[in-house]
Amino acid sequence: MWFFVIGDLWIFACYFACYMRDRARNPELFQQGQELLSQGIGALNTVILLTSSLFVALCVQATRAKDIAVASRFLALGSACGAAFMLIKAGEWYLKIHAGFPESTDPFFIYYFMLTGLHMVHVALGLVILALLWRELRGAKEPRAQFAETCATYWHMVDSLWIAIFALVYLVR
Amino acid sequence: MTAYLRGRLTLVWMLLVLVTFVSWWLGARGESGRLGVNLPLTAGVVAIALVKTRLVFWHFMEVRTAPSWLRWNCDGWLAFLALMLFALYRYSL
Amino acid sequence: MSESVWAGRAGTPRSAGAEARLARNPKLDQWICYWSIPFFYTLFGLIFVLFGRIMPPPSPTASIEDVLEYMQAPKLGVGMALLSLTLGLASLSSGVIVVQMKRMEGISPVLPYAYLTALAVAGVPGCLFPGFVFALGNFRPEYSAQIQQMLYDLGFLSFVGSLGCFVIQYLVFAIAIFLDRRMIFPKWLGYLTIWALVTELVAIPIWITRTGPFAWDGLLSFYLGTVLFVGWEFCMCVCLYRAIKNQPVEELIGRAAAHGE
Amino acid sequence: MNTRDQRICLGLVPVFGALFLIGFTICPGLFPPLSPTMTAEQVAAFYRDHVGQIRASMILFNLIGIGFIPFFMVIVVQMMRMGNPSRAFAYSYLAAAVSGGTLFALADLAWLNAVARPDRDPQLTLLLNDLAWFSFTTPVGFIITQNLCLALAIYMDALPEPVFPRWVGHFNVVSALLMVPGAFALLYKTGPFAWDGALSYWLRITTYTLYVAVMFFVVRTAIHRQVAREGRVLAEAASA
Repeated sequence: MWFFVIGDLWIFACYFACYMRDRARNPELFQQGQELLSQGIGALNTVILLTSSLFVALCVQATRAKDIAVASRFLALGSACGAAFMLIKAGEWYLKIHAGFPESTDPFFIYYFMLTGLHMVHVALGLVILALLWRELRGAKEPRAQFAETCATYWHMVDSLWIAIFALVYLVR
Repeated sequence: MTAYLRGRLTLVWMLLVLVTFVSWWLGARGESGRLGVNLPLTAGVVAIALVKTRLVFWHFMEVRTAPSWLRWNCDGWLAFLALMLFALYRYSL
Repeated sequence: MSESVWAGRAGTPRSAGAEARLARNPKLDQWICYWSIPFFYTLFGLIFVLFGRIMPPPSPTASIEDVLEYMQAPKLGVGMALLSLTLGLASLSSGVIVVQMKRMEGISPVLPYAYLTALAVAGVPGCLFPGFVFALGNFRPEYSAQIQQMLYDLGFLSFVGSLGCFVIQYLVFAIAIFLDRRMIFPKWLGYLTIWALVTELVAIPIWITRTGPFAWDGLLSFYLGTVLFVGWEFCMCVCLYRAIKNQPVEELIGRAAAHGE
Repeated sequence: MNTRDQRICLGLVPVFGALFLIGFTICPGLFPPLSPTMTAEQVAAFYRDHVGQIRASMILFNLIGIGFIPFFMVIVVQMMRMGNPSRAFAYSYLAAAVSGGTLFALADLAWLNAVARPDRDPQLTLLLNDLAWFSFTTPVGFIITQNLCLALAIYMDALPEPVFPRWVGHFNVVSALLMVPGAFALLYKTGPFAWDGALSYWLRITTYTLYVAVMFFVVRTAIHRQVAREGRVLAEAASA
């Protein structure tokens, strides 16, 4: 999994570089776009994802301690936070699309939709991976702690990518 | 369950949430409707993001105890990001 | 029912040659399919880079004069004729990949069959149809400028923007690798496949924007995607080579015997 | 194994073949072919004058356009019976048959569209006409791949009693080679390679017709032999 995580981090670094390069070429246009985003929603989503990461990290600790009941409870909480993140994100997208942004070919909004969209794909994949972990915890006689670590590693990567996206897309001026 | 919550990870999480609010507060100052680049704000926001990412790597992903190639790779990624963002941002000043 | 006139001759045992050939190289059929892949992609590169000048792509915002000049280049037509002559070779690569996927343990033939059909469908909208569209513009300089421009757009948009077929192909391939307990293909190829899938998603905005990194000639939509695709194809070739090489011969002889006895 | 389904699919070949011939002969502009050198106005006038006949034949083609797919699948099943070490060629054949079938359907849609609105701008009618001819004439790559896969599979068939006789392999190679000129109809408006030319049109159509006819009998024999062989195996098992 680390192979995938590191590769993915570098691929996202390429996206960020492109974003900053284009932003540097036309800072006013990007700022006008950024003004239309809600930083509150972004911050809320950051906190939700951080909390979810915490639960998943605790789930790993509990799995290591063979405390499976607690581990699955933490996992359920973590997945719920992930799902909440997706719902809030979908709501934000709905509002933006409703306001007619995709019609414009504003580069900032293309970036906004692509970066958050790719991140959403990662969150969705992460939820699938957490579901696999759930099956492992509930189904296997002796849940493998290493499997839990692998799943958690991916989930934390999703979290750290969002931290960077939140800063670059919502906050930077 | 509460036993686990009393560990180091929760402290890290509290720190992370705290700095998230700090960066939000910083960002809100940029939301004044006044356009124009704001170097201190950007530097602060980006620095906080990098610190947060490192905390997640170090404590949640447990890179702290990982082999050195992995630690170097994660820090290398952060350093690359910092330099790249700084260089490209300079370009817009 | 009476047998046809050829039956008598066909019945005479004359397969000794084939048998000897297979005894010498029991994977001959797979190797033929396998070596078609580098051959095909080299040709593909020649067609698209040298003949068609489709890669690297010209700008979506090209002026009408540039569009006309691009469409009238004589080499473009030659490239497209070669494409329609050789695109069938892509089927050979699916054939051998499916053979290897069917060796996996822990999956049913569902995924290999999905892979085969997704790619069989993808070749038309993603490759041959744009080829025809370019050839049309090249064939008739007398079309009005508006039609030429439409053909130019249609060609590039369907070439770069046929996303779904390839998404499904990558998806079933990645799932198969992750489920396989026999490690026919290494797990990292599965991760690489996921990245290749994501690059298809990065090409979505070519349908929306004509400038910047997400246009059809953009840094992210085109170049990143192409680099990852070439890398994926290369790794695929290496892994497929190893998979065929490591296939135990007993598996093949067992199959031939089951049908032959 | 029961071969009834294979025999039914095989029985569809003469039915669809006859319908193809009917459609082909009643369609003006297809037999003999429309010339690629006609101007937009001439092409538009031609379609205007023959709306009814073209519509009738193209609707027929719309229904039977990929009618040979069941036949090709019988060939795939027979290929899977062969004594090849793997089924790589059978799968490749299947994929190529699927891709190739799509193109004829596309050609038919373009022709039907050309007569759907006779008062359309002649330039657009010309465009539809060209697209139809290209999709009809030039995607020979798929049928070539099909034939070569079948030929290679036949050459490597190590069964003591091969599914297809060896000459069928040679026949497939030759017919694949005879189809090659079709691809160059993308380049020429006149001469043997043009879509109405001696090589790209007449030779290709003749080869294809002959190919389907010969393969029909070959596959029929193969199915009979499959039945006979399996009967023998059953009888041996019963006596043992």
